[in-house]
Amino acid sequence: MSLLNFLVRRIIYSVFVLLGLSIVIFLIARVMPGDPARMAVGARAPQWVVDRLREQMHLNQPLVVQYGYWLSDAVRGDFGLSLITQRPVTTDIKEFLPASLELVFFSGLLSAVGGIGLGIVSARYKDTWIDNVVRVFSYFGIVTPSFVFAILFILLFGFTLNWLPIIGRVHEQTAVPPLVTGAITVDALLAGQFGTFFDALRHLLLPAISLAMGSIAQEARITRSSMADNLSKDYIASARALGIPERVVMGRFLLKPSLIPTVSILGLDIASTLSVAFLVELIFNWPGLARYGMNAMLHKDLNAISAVILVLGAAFVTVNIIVDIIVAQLDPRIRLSATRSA
Amino acid sequence: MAEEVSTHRGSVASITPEQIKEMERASRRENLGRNWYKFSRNPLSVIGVVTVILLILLATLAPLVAPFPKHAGPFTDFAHAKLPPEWGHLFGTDQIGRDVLSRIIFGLRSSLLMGVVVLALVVPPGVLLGLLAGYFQGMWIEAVIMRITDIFLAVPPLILALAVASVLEPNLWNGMLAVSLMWWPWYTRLVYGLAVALRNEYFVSAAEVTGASTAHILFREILPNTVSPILTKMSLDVAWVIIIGSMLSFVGLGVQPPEPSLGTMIADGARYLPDQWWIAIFPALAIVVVVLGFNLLGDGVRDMFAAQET
Amino acid sequence: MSFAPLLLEIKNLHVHYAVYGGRLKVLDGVDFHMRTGEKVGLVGETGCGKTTMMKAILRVLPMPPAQIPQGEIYFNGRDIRKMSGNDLQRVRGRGISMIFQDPTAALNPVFSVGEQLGAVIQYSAERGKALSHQEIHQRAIAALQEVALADPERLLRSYPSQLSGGMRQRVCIGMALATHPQLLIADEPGTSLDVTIQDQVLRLLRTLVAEKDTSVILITHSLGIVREMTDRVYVMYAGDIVEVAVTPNLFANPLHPYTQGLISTVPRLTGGGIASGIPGRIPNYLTPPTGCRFHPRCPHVMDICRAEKPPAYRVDDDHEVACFLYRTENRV
Amino acid sequence: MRGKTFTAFAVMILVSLLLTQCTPTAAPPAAPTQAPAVAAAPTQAPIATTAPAAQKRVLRITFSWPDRIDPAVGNDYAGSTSLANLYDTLIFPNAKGGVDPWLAESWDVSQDGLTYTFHLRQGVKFHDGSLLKASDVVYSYDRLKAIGEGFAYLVTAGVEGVKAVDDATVEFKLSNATALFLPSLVRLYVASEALIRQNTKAEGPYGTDGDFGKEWLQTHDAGTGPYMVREFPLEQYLLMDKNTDWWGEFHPNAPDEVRFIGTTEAVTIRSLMQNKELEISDQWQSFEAYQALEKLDGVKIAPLQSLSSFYYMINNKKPPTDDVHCRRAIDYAFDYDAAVGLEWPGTRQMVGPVPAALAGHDPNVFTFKRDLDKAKAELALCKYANDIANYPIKVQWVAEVPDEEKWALLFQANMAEVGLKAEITKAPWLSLVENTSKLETSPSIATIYVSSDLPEAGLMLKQRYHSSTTGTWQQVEWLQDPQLDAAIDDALATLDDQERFAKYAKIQAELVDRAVSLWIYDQVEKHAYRTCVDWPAARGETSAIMGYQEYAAHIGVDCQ
Repeated sequence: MSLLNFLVRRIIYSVFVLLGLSIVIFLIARVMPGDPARMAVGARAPQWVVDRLREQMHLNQPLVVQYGYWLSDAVRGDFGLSLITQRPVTTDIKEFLPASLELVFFSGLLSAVGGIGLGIVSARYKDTWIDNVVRVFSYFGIVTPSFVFAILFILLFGFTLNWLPIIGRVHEQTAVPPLVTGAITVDALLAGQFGTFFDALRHLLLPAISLAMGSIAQEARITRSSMADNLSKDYIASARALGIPERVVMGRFLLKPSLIPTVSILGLDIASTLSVAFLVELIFNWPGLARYGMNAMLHKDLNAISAVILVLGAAFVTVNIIVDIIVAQLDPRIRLSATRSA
Repeated sequence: MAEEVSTHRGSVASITPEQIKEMERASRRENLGRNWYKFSRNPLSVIGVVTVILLILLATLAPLVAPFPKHAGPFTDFAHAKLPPEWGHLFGTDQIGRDVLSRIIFGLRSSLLMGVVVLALVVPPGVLLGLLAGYFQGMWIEAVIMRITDIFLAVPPLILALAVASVLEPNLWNGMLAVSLMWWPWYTRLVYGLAVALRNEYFVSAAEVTGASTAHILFREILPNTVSPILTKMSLDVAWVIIIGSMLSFVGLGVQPPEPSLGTMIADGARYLPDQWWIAIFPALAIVVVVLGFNLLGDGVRDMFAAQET
Repeated sequence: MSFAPLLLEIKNLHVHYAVYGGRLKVLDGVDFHMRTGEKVGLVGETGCGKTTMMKAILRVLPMPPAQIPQGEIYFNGRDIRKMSGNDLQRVRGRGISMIFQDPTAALNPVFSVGEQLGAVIQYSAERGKALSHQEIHQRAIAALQEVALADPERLLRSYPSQLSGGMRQRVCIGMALATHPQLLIADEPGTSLDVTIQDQVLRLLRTLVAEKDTSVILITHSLGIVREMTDRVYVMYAGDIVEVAVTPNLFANPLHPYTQGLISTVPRLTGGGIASGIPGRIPNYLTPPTGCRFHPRCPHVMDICRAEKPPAYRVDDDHEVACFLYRTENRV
Repeated sequence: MRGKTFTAFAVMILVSLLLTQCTPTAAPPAAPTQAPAVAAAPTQAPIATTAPAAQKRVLRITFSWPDRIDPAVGNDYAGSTSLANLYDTLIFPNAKGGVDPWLAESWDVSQDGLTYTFHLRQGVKFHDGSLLKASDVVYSYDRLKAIGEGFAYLVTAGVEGVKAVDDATVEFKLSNATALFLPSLVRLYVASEALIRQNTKAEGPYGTDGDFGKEWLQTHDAGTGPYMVREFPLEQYLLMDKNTDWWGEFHPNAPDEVRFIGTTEAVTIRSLMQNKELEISDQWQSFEAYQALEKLDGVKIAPLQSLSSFYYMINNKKPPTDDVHCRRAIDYAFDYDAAVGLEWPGTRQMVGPVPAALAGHDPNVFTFKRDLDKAKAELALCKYANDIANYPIKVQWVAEVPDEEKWALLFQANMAEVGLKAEITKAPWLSLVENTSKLETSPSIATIYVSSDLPEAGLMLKQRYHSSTTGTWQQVEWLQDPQLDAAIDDALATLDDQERFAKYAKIQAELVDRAVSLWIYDQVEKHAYRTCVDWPAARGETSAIMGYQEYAAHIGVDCQ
């Protein structure tokens, strides 16, 4: 119950944070030069069309009133028209967000599985060649920007070896499942189309790995070092001294506390991949929200920019809450202090 | 840090302030020596320092070091375009006949400048706000500062920078400004946490009792004790800022051609993959080396301070 | 003097720590033995290698950085250092169990008391006897009751961070005893607690040990406790055993200048204060003093002390000392 | 160890993915066989492939994105190509530069040249099966005029009114006679009024017409053309199905399915071509990329003749380029031979202000050649000469066309030789469009390929230099010169060819004398294409008007 309480408090606070964010965004959008109404209908549209639109957009009213209208529209999911696609931003977001989430989710999954796995292997075989390989890999993984990985992977796996597709979400002749969630992998499973599922997975692989490389490396390094740190802790010595078998000590009493920092950082990483994703999406022609947002920014499409930032902000905050919950599950100290303060 | 705290504690008795100052200075000197010793024991950190120093030298001496300094400016030589790596052009030439190596060396300038300027813009206000919020915990100052910080921290870091950069005219300075705008809250949050812990320490209470000014408490009592975490974060952040800078220029929001920047070189060079691979791959390697250097350095600084804590 | 069989015998044990810049020679050829049923004290200043020695016995030293270049450790006649994983695991827990110095560090912060205690009970059960959840639970409750902890049901669900220092220490003792060990190593129990609680804990420990007739190695820097609880005492300085004697002898007739220094400070019962009776501090293990490691602090230092390491001299049947002041006596 | 489990798991996933690689293209065999009747949005209906992949003729082409398929919005290369395939027009441009009857079987022109009466072909069906009526033409025109984007400036100029005489007859009334009116109807895409009204949102900037169906037409079509939208995930691709009910004649091997792919990424295009997953490439690849593509098996490069030229549009209103001497200095300082040398073989320097392929182009007009002495002399006459360092020439080139950087840098280097400072910026296309819409944000020079919408020099003159196009990317010169406007209008209203061309020549000479632009070269449009494609454009058998090169109904695909 108290965890629920903690959750509710976090959510309410996040709503206020997002509200604050919306003010910042609104200000950026309105301070920009240019007439939003003129931008919405194009440079050569007749003046009467623009005037009517100004009226409809409340652009002739004071800024505070405008913000009120903008916010109440935004809350109802209406962010106005996008300049680049010429249709409601909400429609765009509905179309592009699932692809981004799918990508970020798989990249997060790869980071978690790959990073923690490598970290454990590295810690287990500490100071052997395996460990050294993992450590060198981690260093390079961390310092190489994701777009460099994207380019290298396209060259290597896509072009030279021709193993994996480098464009699109499924092969052009693959039947696309009925859209439910918008994430093709999920929809394919829902429709029972396993061929499509695997095809979508193959298309996801390169972009997801490019995006995940940095955090795989980061996670491996953190898991390794936190396991190594904890390995010299007294509670491990104590567990061993009291006759608990090695596999239980390592797999249980060492692993769980060691995962706490990994999970916290993993959460941050996943949340920030939401924004780093744009370059990878750009390079792989992945129709995601980050790329859409990037295009919107390059083209000063203010409605789209505002909406994308708000949506990404909301996603970011949500991921952070989820991570907090997972960490609280792993770490009773946090759980207890949270419930105490609640 | 631990040493300094204990010096403060001991000072309440009979030693004169001048003596304390001298002791502090001595202990700092000693720390510095010991830290450098510890730091230098780790070969990776030393590689980091050497790399960073070399890079800085290359960047500052670019006009002297680069084989073809003119190639960093408006220059075309289509007769020698797309030459693969050879003796005259170690990293080959690009689509316009410019020496890739020379352009990388000049490109280091904007990368390093970005790292330095962004941190210089970000750290003072971030730290100041963190100190204020931490010291005035529970008061409206804290509420205002930390709520604003939370708002900025609620957006994925890169997005806000891109948004700001996109509304400004694309150039290096606006890119820096944009990155700075999103970076300060991390320092505020870091220093805030430290300041909250420190304000209850004896030496702060002691200073309060003896009627020291707020400025004195903030800058002479609390600030010196937050230096090592701040330095650690800064040294690790340089690498991040450089990566983000390269991302901005990759999408055309940073340095404008013909002035070279590593991100732009990769973006443009990617068009000539895979046949003229050297145009994109060498700048990409250069970024990796730069970031790796700063990362190793940052790790070294962190380990050094971590060792000092225990 | 008892003639019970030898329970634990350590011969010429060396432990080094590899660090940047060299090796810390923390134990430099230690000999130690005890018989079944004996209660042995091990005293010395903080950092003199007591805990390292005990962890070496159980093979729970973090390696690396620790290394054991040399030495034998016999438990019931078998060399622990040569044991296979299975055999070692049988020695740990049911053979030797250990109460760690700092109960806060010794308890895993992310598992409940029940999970940790349960695991200890589960894996220290007789071979081939898997315990049911029910049994484990009951034994866990019994173990907590034994260390006089109230409301054990609730305690089992608690996490270490929810307990007071005294409760944690009791939980640690309960865990160590729950394995019914032949030999209990108690590493400065209660040092981290305030004096009244420490006293309670020690009294509890003494009662339990007496009840069960367990063999005990009690590590402490408090000579008062040693005097009350042990039959025989080893005095350690900077990784060397400097003096061994049955407890009354040691107090009546301390031979080594270091022991003399220690005993002169006994009235000052404050924790950690014992070194203040002897000027100087424990040497740096990276470049330890040549010869006798105590020589820089020794009031009776001679030339030979700087050159050679003193062997152990037998002064009495139950009294050995490693000091050139007694070189007229028989070497061991 | 748990670590082993993790690694094993990861390896398993990887292996299973690699294994499935062998059979990725197979669509589930049990897919329903009913073809979707009306274009469906990707967000709505389940989509199934209709036939086994092997039997299907597929035409895949890459384009620079975005693709706007609203007939009142689209006007760039991707848009006009899509629109040509989705919609029919009253007339059809032929390879000889003239027009053929199309939806209009015939037409009459009144004596004064102000009234055009079109007689519509009977029985033409929209993609939803309804019949085309004259009112649909009127509606399409009204909609284009009201929205005012796309090719509106071209079609609606000089038209006074349009009305449906009866279901099969449409009448256009002009305010003044012009030689451009008839060919301009190539850009009036006829859409179904009923279908658009059905899909109009009541709320929108166009009064009683709401949003004029703009949102729906983003991803759907309402035309009668040979192809119809099946699926259009914006930002990815436009997938069209063959309209088997089309009234016109298909190439015997015309594709069943046409896919416009939104990428110009070089490596991707190489991979796609190499894997035989692309039939025709876009025209925006680098020189090197075409060279590499040409080496692939069964791939050739088609250098298409185009109505397009590469301009450096000089801002005539902003310092320092508001002074004719400064502009002349620029025109003399530029190294045209070097610039042309960077292009595909066969490219030639531009002669005068319009592409040489246009009717009415004057081949004898003065042409600038690089001459540094003259450039310096002209610069000295420029009123900013003494202070030229403070007047940098701001050049913006199009980010989507990476090769433009070469010329931009060449320009920068050339200008530096005479002491002019050029600052070059790469701008994404839409930013450039936005920047050029206002004088304040317009750069000193924008480097843009402009294609004439019709093969007529007069139109290009109007498109590029008439006041009606200031504020669009087609004219960054900002001439706004009423006399010039009048001269252009007068020429266009001259129906006699000889007379009209003479007037064009005069205008061309004057523009060159005023050095209003830097004219670089006539574009040769390069596409890599697979030789199994029977592509009339590669043989020069299609109209050079933008959008008709990839007219899929006339392209044969016979690949494996």
